[in-house]
Amino acid sequence: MEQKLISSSDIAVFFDGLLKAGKVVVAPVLKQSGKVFFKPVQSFAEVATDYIQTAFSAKEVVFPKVEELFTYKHNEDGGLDIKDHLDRIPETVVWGLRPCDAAGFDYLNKFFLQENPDAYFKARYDKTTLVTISCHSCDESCFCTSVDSHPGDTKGSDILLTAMGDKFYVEVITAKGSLLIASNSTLFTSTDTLSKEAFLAKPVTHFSMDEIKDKIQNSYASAEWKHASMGCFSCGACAFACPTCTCFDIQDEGTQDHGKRVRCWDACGLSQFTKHSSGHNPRTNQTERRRQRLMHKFKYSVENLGVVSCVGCGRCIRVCPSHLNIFENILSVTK
Amino acid sequence: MARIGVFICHCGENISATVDVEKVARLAGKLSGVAYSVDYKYMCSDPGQTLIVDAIKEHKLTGIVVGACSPRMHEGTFRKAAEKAGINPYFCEMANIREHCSWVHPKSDETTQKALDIVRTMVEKVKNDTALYPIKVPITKTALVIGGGIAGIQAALDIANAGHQVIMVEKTPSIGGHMSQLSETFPTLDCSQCILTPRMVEVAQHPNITLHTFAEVENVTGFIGNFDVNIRLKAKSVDFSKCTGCGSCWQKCPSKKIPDEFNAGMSFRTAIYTPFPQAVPNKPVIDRANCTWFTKCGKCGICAKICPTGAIDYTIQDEIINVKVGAIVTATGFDIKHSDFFPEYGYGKHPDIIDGLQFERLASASGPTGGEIRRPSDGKVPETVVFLACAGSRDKAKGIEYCSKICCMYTAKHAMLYKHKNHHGKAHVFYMDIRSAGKSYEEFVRRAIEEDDVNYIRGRVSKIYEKNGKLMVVGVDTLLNAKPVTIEADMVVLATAVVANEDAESVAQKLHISYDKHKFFAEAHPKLKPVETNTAGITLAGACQSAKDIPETVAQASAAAAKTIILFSGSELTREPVVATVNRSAAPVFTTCTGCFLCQEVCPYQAIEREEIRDRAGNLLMNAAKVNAGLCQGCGTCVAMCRNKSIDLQGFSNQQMLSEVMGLLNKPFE
Amino acid sequence: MDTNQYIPYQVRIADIIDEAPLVRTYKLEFTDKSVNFTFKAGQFAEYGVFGEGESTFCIASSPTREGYIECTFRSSGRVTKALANCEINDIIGLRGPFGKPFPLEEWYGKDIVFITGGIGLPPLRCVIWNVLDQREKFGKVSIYYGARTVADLVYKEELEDWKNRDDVDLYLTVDPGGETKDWKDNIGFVPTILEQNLPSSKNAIAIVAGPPILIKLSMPILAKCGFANDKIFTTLENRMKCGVGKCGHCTVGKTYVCKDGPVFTYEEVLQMPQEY
Amino acid sequence: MKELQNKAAELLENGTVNLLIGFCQDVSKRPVPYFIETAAEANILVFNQDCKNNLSVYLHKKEVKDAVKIGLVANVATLRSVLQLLSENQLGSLTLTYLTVNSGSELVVLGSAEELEAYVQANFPTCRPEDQEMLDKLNVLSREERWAFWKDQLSECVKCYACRAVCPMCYCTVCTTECNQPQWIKTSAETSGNFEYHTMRAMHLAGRCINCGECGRICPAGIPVHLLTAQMNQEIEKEFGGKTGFSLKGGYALNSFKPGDKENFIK
Amino acid sequence: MAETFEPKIVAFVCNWCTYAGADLAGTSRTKYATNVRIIRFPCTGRIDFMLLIKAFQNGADGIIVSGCHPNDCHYTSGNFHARRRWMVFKSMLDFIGFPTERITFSWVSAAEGKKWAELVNETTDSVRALGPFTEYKNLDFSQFNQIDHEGIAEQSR
Repeated sequence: MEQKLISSSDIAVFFDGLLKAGKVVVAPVLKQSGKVFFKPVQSFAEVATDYIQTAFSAKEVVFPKVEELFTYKHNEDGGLDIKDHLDRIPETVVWGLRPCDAAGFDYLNKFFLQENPDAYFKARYDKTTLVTISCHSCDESCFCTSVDSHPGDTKGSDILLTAMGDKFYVEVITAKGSLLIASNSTLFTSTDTLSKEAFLAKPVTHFSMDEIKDKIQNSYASAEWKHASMGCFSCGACAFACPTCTCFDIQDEGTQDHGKRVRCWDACGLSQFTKHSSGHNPRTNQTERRRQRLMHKFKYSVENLGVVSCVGCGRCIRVCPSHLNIFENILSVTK
Repeated sequence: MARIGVFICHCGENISATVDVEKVARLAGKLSGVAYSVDYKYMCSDPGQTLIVDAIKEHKLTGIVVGACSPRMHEGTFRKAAEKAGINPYFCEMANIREHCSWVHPKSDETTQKALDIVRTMVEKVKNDTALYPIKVPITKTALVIGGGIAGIQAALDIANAGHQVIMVEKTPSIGGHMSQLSETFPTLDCSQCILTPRMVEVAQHPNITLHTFAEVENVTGFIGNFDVNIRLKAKSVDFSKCTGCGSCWQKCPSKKIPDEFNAGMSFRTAIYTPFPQAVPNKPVIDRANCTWFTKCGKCGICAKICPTGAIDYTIQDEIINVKVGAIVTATGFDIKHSDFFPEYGYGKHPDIIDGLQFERLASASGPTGGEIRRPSDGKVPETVVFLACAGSRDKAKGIEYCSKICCMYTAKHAMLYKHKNHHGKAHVFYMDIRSAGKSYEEFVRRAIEEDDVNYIRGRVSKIYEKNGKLMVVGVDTLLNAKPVTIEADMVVLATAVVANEDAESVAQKLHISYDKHKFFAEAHPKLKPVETNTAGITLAGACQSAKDIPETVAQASAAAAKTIILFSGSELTREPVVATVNRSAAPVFTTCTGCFLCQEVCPYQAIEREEIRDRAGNLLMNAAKVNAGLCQGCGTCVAMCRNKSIDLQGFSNQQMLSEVMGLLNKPFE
Repeated sequence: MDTNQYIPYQVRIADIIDEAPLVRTYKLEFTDKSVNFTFKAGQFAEYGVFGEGESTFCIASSPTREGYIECTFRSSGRVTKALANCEINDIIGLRGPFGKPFPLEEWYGKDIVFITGGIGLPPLRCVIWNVLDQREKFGKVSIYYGARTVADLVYKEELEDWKNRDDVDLYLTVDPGGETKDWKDNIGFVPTILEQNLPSSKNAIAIVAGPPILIKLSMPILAKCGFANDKIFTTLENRMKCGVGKCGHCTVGKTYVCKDGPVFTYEEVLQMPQEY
Repeated sequence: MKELQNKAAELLENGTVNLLIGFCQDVSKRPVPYFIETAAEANILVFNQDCKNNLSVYLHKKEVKDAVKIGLVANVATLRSVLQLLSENQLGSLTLTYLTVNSGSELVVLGSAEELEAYVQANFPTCRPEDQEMLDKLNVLSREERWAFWKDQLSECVKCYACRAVCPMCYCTVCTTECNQPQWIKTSAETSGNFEYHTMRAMHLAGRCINCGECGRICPAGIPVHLLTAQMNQEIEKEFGGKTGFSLKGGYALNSFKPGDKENFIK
Repeated sequence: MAETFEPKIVAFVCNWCTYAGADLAGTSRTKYATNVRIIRFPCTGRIDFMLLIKAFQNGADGIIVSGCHPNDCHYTSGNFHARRRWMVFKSMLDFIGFPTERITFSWVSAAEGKKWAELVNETTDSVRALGPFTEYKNLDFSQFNQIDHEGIAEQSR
């Protein structure tokens, strides 16, 4: 891993260079709703700078809310022509995501590729470079430091930028990252490792994973789950905003003659998620569903993949219609 | 995928002239799910149908689309064919490529393309058809006749004579209706009561007829063959089982100054009364609004004291009885506008300006003057009488565009009757046109003019005013180049417009039948169903549907009776299974209906009921809507109302309609 | 292409057998003969009707009988209804095989006890055939099978065939009231019949599949016979979409039924939260 | 607040209610819906301007229905939705007690549906000014501009169905979005599908929505969905009269009619 | 494009009045534009607004919705309910910026074969003037993986 510096003024040059190079650049954009979204942009001018967290995570780039698996069309000889469109995916740079989102990519990467690699995720991930920017501010929903991460975490990023006054401290973490730098290397100057601490936000730490890991083992039966879930409306807001939620649904759109099969986001909190066509529903009530979601993040994924699948971005807290608070819940059930 | 057969009809040249039927058949054959496709000259012909039947069998078809004429034409034909071939008839759909395509477009590729699209749409529908089975409904072989006028009487007697039970409801204390008020009837001038009363008596004595006078229909639920009717028996205050009709009560009744409805307000009756001497039943009732006992709580009571059989009972209350009937004949009759409707003709204030009905009473032997024509104001015999043949009718300004139909004839009759009774009197008739279509009607009018020299003046009367004891009738004679005419009259008779009863609207709502903007009840079809209403099992008789004279009324009454008897000829009725259903499924779901019952209000037929869904232990789990297939007529309004698609309409299901739309557009007009 | 698990094979419906009300068996052949599709007993596949979606059920035919596969399903939801509307020669989609099979090899030389009801038989039929086709490799084979009514029994000919084999003990039953006049076999619920004809647990494997209630009631009886929990196998059927442990629908706790299952020992099942 | 807490405690104590739905606060003082079963817990209750959630939604929850006797801490919007729900034959199985705070910031306890109705009618709210402002702004835009506006907004919808989940009027056990025979609404959150979904929802709520504005407030994508129904309600009130969540009789504009209804748009 | 453009028009009609009216147009050989495709419903009350949306989504350029005149409804009140629903639906679409001029609501009785023909012609002309209805189809082209969509666009023609 190498370190570099770039002046704030050159950032724009570098950015527009990426666009010129024909890459799709996805960056945070402030919309009239007052919320910030990741959008493909045409110039650095569009990029939002002053925000704590985007409304939705950047996972959309590698795991879009609607992914077309393939199109099908009946042909003359009674069969079907089935085409996927993996070859159409463009080179993409995700700009300005937060370290927590990047850490999310790290998890997604493990989840989708470790076992039964997912062709669509892979195709997109391979063509995607993540340029992360460290957090200089945070709010009471942020809790990355509670889940083995921090505002300057390089986990998952290809490049991490940290604003230091009039310049940016650039950590090039991966080969993808250095390729990107190489595309316009003259803008960068090398430097030795600098301490970012002074320039980073200081989110409250509510707990540490080490203490949680054991306590959560036998939390399944905890009575606190009911309190933690009674307020839950069983919508998918938290899951859809979450950088690590991966559940999806597969649907056909079209007729028996021609159409497409898409996969779209689904959420384990939605009441119909586990429902059989017979009407039998293994997880009938919200307590079970919310428990499944939280246990998955803090227990199951640790057991299955060795990593906690919550990155402390706090989105689920911000978007929850009834302000259910994930870290409070975790604390209460591990009491 | 289904195995559908497509059958394209040439209809001789009718379709093939503008549509390339071979091409349609060929391309239809390529559609997914279509296993067989063919065109033929006449699909509806016997060989055509045989072709279909054989094809279904040979190619194991699961459904068929017949590309031919409008379903209103031959759907039945081809569904029978499908059934004959052993598949459920509701797997047969018609693609209307004649009325909707070949006949309305020129010979062109577009036309052919459209035909193909229509076929494709129906193919998509058939794919989603489901097997349906006719609904059988039992029939209660009792008829309800509402109204005891000549229409009701005729219908009741016909149905009763056919051996079925009849319940007759009449709101006044006696049957007979308007006809019983008439003096003599055109064109034969025979005495109205003489021909009517025997019929009234026959009704009263008929073993199959149950008569409820002084009663009204409270509400009607249920459906054809199974109506459930509540009848309000208004408190008569007289126990008919005891009353002998001796009449001593009303002779002694002290409150004698009540305008007599029967005599059109030209005489008075008592508070306890029988409407007229020949009333059926000939037993009195107390008009509580005018009876001292009821108005001055407990004073009087003479009738009770006087009654030899102790039949008077002031404590009797209205009673609601419930009857089950299979059919309803609506014969609620009509009313006429009264002279106060004509401010320009003396504000209806002048006692000697009367309406036709009042004149009938004057001319009637049983009337207030014993049949002598004397004017109300001073009882003098009028020397000059002016008749206005068209008072209110055919007058947009008055809001009545229609012709009241009977006025021309009864005006001629009135003029005659007057002349017959006062040979030297003068009778003038103002008319717009003389409408005397009908057997020996024209001759009748001519008699009035030629033999009884009634003076007919073609023109309208602009106003009537009083001048030294005379009524000055000012009009124009349009035949004498619009020369103004003024006639000094002693009495004026207005042939006022025939209108619907004032309670017609509420009656219609009780019966759930539709009515026109004049509140006359609407027939199901102006030409082909002039007797039926839109509500199956309810028929119309007489002037409640539109102005009619007696022979027409009687004819329609018999027709209504015939319809009822036809319905009663079988023990059950078979209905199209195009009805709505609310989904039901196994536990734990039971149904997706949330029981908001917003569908209940939109149903025009009260077909949606509440069902309580309980678990095995009998605990109430939910309330859900349920459709009464007998009531449902299949309009589907509830289906579009239902937010989460818990109600669906068989034959026009969501799946079917949606796939039609998809089928139409997914390969748009290739 | 084969790296992309979401692209279905195209299979042609070669034959249709109506097993019971709403229950059908399809015999499927690959349109592309070059496909070499190999699977093991107990694995499942995703069967898709294009435009409607995919549905999950076990492969009901045996890997020992090659060149085609069979599936048996009851039409209940959107996809299965669409499937049921298919006709011979229609093309449908097939993805798979997915999931962990039954460890047949480990069972060589052992007695096998099949306990199942209703349409719990199709997932086991595959194993049964597999076992019968290598009959010599196994010990005693007994099958306990029942359904609500006689009509609801599936694979009627095969049941006959198994009944007539002397190397198979078939205990056939229908629920009380479900019998017909000429019904010769048992009447009563499967667990009851099991209780009346207890199998020996000595060197034996029990495989239980069917409605939850059947599983629930059979387990104590098997325990009574002395079957250890790891000697009892069952197969779970959760809602599935992807079949490869990604979509999350089938998760029970940390377990993805689609890739960690559908075959589990009763021991494993007991480890999971009761969410299946 | 003490007053509210005491009353709540009392109601739970004397068994008037088995379950009380109110608000507590999380570490960062955000109001969180809270379900209280014992008087002891009552002291964590809060009720202030931030307590916007329409708690009546929870009345559809099985756990709540099972408790039968329910206390509800409610603002006027919530009370309106309860009225509307009662008029739609919901909540029949529950006995409800309502605790609210009136304009004079004093505690009001409503024990019966009639009291509820009276209170709501006496304190009937008008359209929130900020909403009205938005509506007016949108209504003066050209058709194309409005289309652009909504297209941009709806493109962000991820179909998390939070708007549906927080809506007391969306009580269908199975929503049209979940009907798949036929599939009415695309499952995927493509813009056209979102358009379908939101039009459908707005149509289903037109004349039933009680304008609590929750759906708009909580939308994670910040889409002002509540404006759709707010606009519809105003149209309906203008054309057919009648207010939603105003009386127990209800009176749903779309399942009634007048022969003389507006039809100038019909050829 | 514009001059050769032939709009696709879907007509949602009730069985008793407008469908019969169209039949009458046929029997009296009244000629009209071929662009219209009729879908038959028992009653206007049955017409679900979702179907209109679906029609547009699946490529309709214009829509006709027609049924019995008020008071003529075969089911007495279906069209009254429909009328309210349309009114609300229309203002709904107006508010969301949907080009409602592409929807023609009408009453056509069983006797008005001529009116039907005129209705179809007028609607066809007006929609032809409006041009193809792309706004709706383009909705999805604005999203993230637009590349894919263009792909489909090519591939599906």
